[in-house]
Amino acid sequence: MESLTRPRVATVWLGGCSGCHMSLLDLDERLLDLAERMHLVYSPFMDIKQFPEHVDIALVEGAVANEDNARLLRLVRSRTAVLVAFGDCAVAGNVTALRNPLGDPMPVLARSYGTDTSRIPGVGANAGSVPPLVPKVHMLRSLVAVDYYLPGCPPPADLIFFVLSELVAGRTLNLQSRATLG
Amino acid sequence: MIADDLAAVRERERTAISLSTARIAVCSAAGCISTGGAAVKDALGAAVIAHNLSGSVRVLGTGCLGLCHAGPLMRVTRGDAEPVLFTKTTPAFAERVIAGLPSGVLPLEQRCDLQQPFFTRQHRIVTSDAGIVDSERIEDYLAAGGYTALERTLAELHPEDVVREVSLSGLRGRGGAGYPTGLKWSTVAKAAGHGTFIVCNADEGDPGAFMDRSVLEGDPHRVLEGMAIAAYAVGAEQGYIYVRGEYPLAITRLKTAIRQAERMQLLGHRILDSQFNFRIDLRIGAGAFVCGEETALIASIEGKRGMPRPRPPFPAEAGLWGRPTLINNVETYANIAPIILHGGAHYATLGTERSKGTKVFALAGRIVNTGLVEVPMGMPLGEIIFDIGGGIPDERQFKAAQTGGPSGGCIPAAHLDLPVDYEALAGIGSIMGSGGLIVMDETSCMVDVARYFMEFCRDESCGKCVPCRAGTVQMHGLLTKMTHGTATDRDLALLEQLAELTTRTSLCGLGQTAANPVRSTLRHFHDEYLAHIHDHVCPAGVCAMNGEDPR
Amino acid sequence: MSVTTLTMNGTLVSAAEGATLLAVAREHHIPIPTLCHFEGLSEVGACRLCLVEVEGSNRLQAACMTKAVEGMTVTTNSETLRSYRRQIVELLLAERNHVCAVCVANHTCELQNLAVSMGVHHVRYEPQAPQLSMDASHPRWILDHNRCVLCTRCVRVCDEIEGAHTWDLMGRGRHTLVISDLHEPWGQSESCTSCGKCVRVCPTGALFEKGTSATNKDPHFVTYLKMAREQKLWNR
Amino acid sequence: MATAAALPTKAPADNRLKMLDAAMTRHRHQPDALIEILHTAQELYGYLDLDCLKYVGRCLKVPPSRVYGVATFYNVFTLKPRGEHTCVVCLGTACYVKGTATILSALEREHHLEVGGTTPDGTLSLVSARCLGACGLAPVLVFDQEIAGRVTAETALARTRNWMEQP
Repeated sequence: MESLTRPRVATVWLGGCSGCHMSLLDLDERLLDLAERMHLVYSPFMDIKQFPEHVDIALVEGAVANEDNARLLRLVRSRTAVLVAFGDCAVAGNVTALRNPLGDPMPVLARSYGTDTSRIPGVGANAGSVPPLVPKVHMLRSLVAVDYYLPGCPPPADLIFFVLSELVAGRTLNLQSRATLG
Repeated sequence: MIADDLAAVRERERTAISLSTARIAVCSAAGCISTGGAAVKDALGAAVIAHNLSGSVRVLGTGCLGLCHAGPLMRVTRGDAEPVLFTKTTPAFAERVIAGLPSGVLPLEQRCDLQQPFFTRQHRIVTSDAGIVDSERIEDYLAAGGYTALERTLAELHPEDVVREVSLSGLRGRGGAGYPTGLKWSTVAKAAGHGTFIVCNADEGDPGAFMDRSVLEGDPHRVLEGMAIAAYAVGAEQGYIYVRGEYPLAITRLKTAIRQAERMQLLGHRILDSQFNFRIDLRIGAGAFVCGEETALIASIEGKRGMPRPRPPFPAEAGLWGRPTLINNVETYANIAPIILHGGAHYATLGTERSKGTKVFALAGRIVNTGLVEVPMGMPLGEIIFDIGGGIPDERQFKAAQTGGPSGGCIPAAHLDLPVDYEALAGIGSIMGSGGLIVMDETSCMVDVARYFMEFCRDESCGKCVPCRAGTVQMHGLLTKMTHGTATDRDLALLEQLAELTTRTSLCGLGQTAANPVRSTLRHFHDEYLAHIHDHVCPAGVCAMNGEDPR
Repeated sequence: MSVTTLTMNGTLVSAAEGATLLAVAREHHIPIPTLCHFEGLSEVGACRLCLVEVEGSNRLQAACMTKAVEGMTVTTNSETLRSYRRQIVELLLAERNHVCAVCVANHTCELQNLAVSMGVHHVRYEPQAPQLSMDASHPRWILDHNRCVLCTRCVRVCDEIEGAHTWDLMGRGRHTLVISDLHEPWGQSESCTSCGKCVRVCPTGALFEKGTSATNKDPHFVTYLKMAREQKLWNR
Repeated sequence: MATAAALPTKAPADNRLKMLDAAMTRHRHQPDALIEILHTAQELYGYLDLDCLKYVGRCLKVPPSRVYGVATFYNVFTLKPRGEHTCVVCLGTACYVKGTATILSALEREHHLEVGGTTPDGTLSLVSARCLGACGLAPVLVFDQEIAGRVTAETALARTRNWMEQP
């Protein structure tokens, strides 16, 4: 019964390396402490397919690299009260956005799969196999409003713990000089 | 050449003029030349010879006659009769004019009414020689009283007297910022020791401004004379004219004029047999708007990248090669000879309390009489646009007047009664600038105009300081988003914040004023911004509004 | 040497005659952020981070180039100044491809440290993502334009201390680039003496040593070199 | 002086190099004459190539990186050869208000060029200018040295097509 009054928390994985989620796991036994104070409703760690309604806090890792990322991000935003850009890719594009100076995704795809388009996933005859890449990788704030920024590649576990503790307790987050890109 | 010889040249020239039965001036400024003015002048010359009139008819190429849109212009003066101005002339027309001269019959068509406000409401000081003096003949300039001011200065005035006269005139820098000229001169004069420099800033870079070009092309000696007087006043022996490379005609005329003046000992060693030496060299600009900024101009004359440096020290104390340097604009120097001749106090009778004399404006854009006008300071903006400028063509509505180029602002219809002077323009978020006055009607979108100027500043930023180099890029991106219909309120807030940042923190005038077009359009045309952002509509129908995110 | 007294952030401080406001502030442990400034090199006043408010002037002044004057009242850390500085750092981060996570200078980068100290956790401006090259032609060092902030420390140290003038800027505005000789590969430069001073003064990871993850920086080495040269320490 | 070494192939038996040397002598090989000399060099050769920049730098005692920095700072200087014909489109405010942007994009579309570019056959270069000071005649274009006022997209295209057809 108590779990219903605890804040509903989600963690989301878009175009990123999942390093931020690994760092989240580095909270180790403190995860148990947090579990007492919040209710995890959606996460790559869980077997839940649909992003639920009425989420209080969502940590979103990764940048928007493909159309599915964009769709999911908009859904998350529409169902979440406090959205946190979780890690440098979500905050600034970071490694995911390294392809942006090259113009569109084709040079990168061609470098990986060769110039024969029939071998490139999501392109031409292979459309539909995987979500198509967006022309330009976006950080979260380019598409939706972001409430807080938690930079780092990945953000250190201590900082994640601090952020979650503050938000779960319903406090306004103030990172000041505690966080850094990179 | 000493003063007596000079008087002899004047006398000879005046006699020749009085003996001629007709003087035909063809506008030889760039505007009329591009519509075929040179061919008209050549045809006149040929016809004069063909009709055996060489002894009595004189053909001259003269400074800008003003009505650029109706060129090539031809002004015919016969004895004491009222001059006649012909518009849109051709070589065939020229032949008709000459053919009619012996019988005293001039064509009745293509005449321009000289009693229209365009002419009667102007007050010409800087441009007074247009139509009278041949741009390439020093004798013409002398006959019209040229170099009398220099003669008087050298013969009768101490340097401090000259500075006092200029201070008394209330003349302020015509390059845009309006710094009191007399004060600048006295600072340089005080800083002077050995090796002071004089610079004439002829790097007229504002798009839509061509006053300096017209003065340099039409009356180069007037600028040289002003510089020589200034050099005497501040104790300089070397001057530079930094002229835009895009003005080949002005460069040619200046080279000719300098050579002529040197030959007559009006420049060079022991000018008019006095102890005063002054030499002028040309420096050709290579296309960088930022070189209009004094410290960048200095770097460029020194052969470097035109990158400004923080002031102080001001060029008046440490300029070219670290020496005190007086930098004034073309129009400022062009005002000096009349001030010396008629006295500073007389000059100060014209204009408003804090802006004295006249100002030359280049009228362009959506206005009937595009061209060059000179009016007393303080004339209401509406009078310049509607009475002198003839209003808006094609029965359209006036929307805004843009002054000051990329550093200036857009003035809406509500301020048409504004008296044009330095303070009044600054008060409504624009600046006097160098004199470009571009009129816009409802076919111009003010967001797009702001974007246009921001693109200009972005491309002309030297790249030295961060706020200007990167801030103009971001502001341009935000404005482009607006013209594509993809901007949000958040973008508008960012734009306003960046406008403040670049204004307050940029290193030089370019960055400090780069946001002026944005700020003035935000102030006077806020609705247009909101239409782009909230309704995704461009009221003027100019912007693409295609919803594509600009990259 | 005569002494000047002025007020900085409400406190009376003394300064040697002719000292810059920045020097005075540093001497009294008043922090003012800088980027283009480097101890021992000429000042250019380009980064605009050290702007301060001087009473009686409505223009902000660059502390690195403004001399302390008797009786001056200076504010170095108003909310307005802090806001401007944050914006300038954000503009720099958005200008080129500053990807801290994969940078050799991560955690030793002056730009990154400025962002941390100002609490810049994200950038509000559109990343420009320009396509820029790297020059790895030199046997020992690499120039990566993606990380360059155009502070011109390398240009100045090469000109003023080494005397080679290998580096300069080309182009203008947003297209400005640091170049060696006639925009030729660094490794083929005829003027470069391979002294490495440029690498040591670079505030970011734009100039770095091959095979290292971070370059050892010493903020005082130029002053030391100059002192040694002026006092002829080595040939006494 | 390393004249021959610096300009081995680019200076055939013409007197352009002599004229360049004369210009430098006139300025007493002062470093501050760099911009003036670059103007001269470009007038003589049509553009500034690397050998030329190196030579001028050596003669004026200006480091190569500074020469290159100056040559790329100013709009007038070009490091690539221009086409046989040049069409300059004025993008000053008066011309912009009267629609030169439309003319420019028409020219770009027609000749598959971007501003600053030259057609592959070397016939036409398309250049933009920041106000030519002939605002009274806006919109203004320059076709090889000749200024033309009140140009429309049609008249501009007619001129450039003519060049392309009879190179």
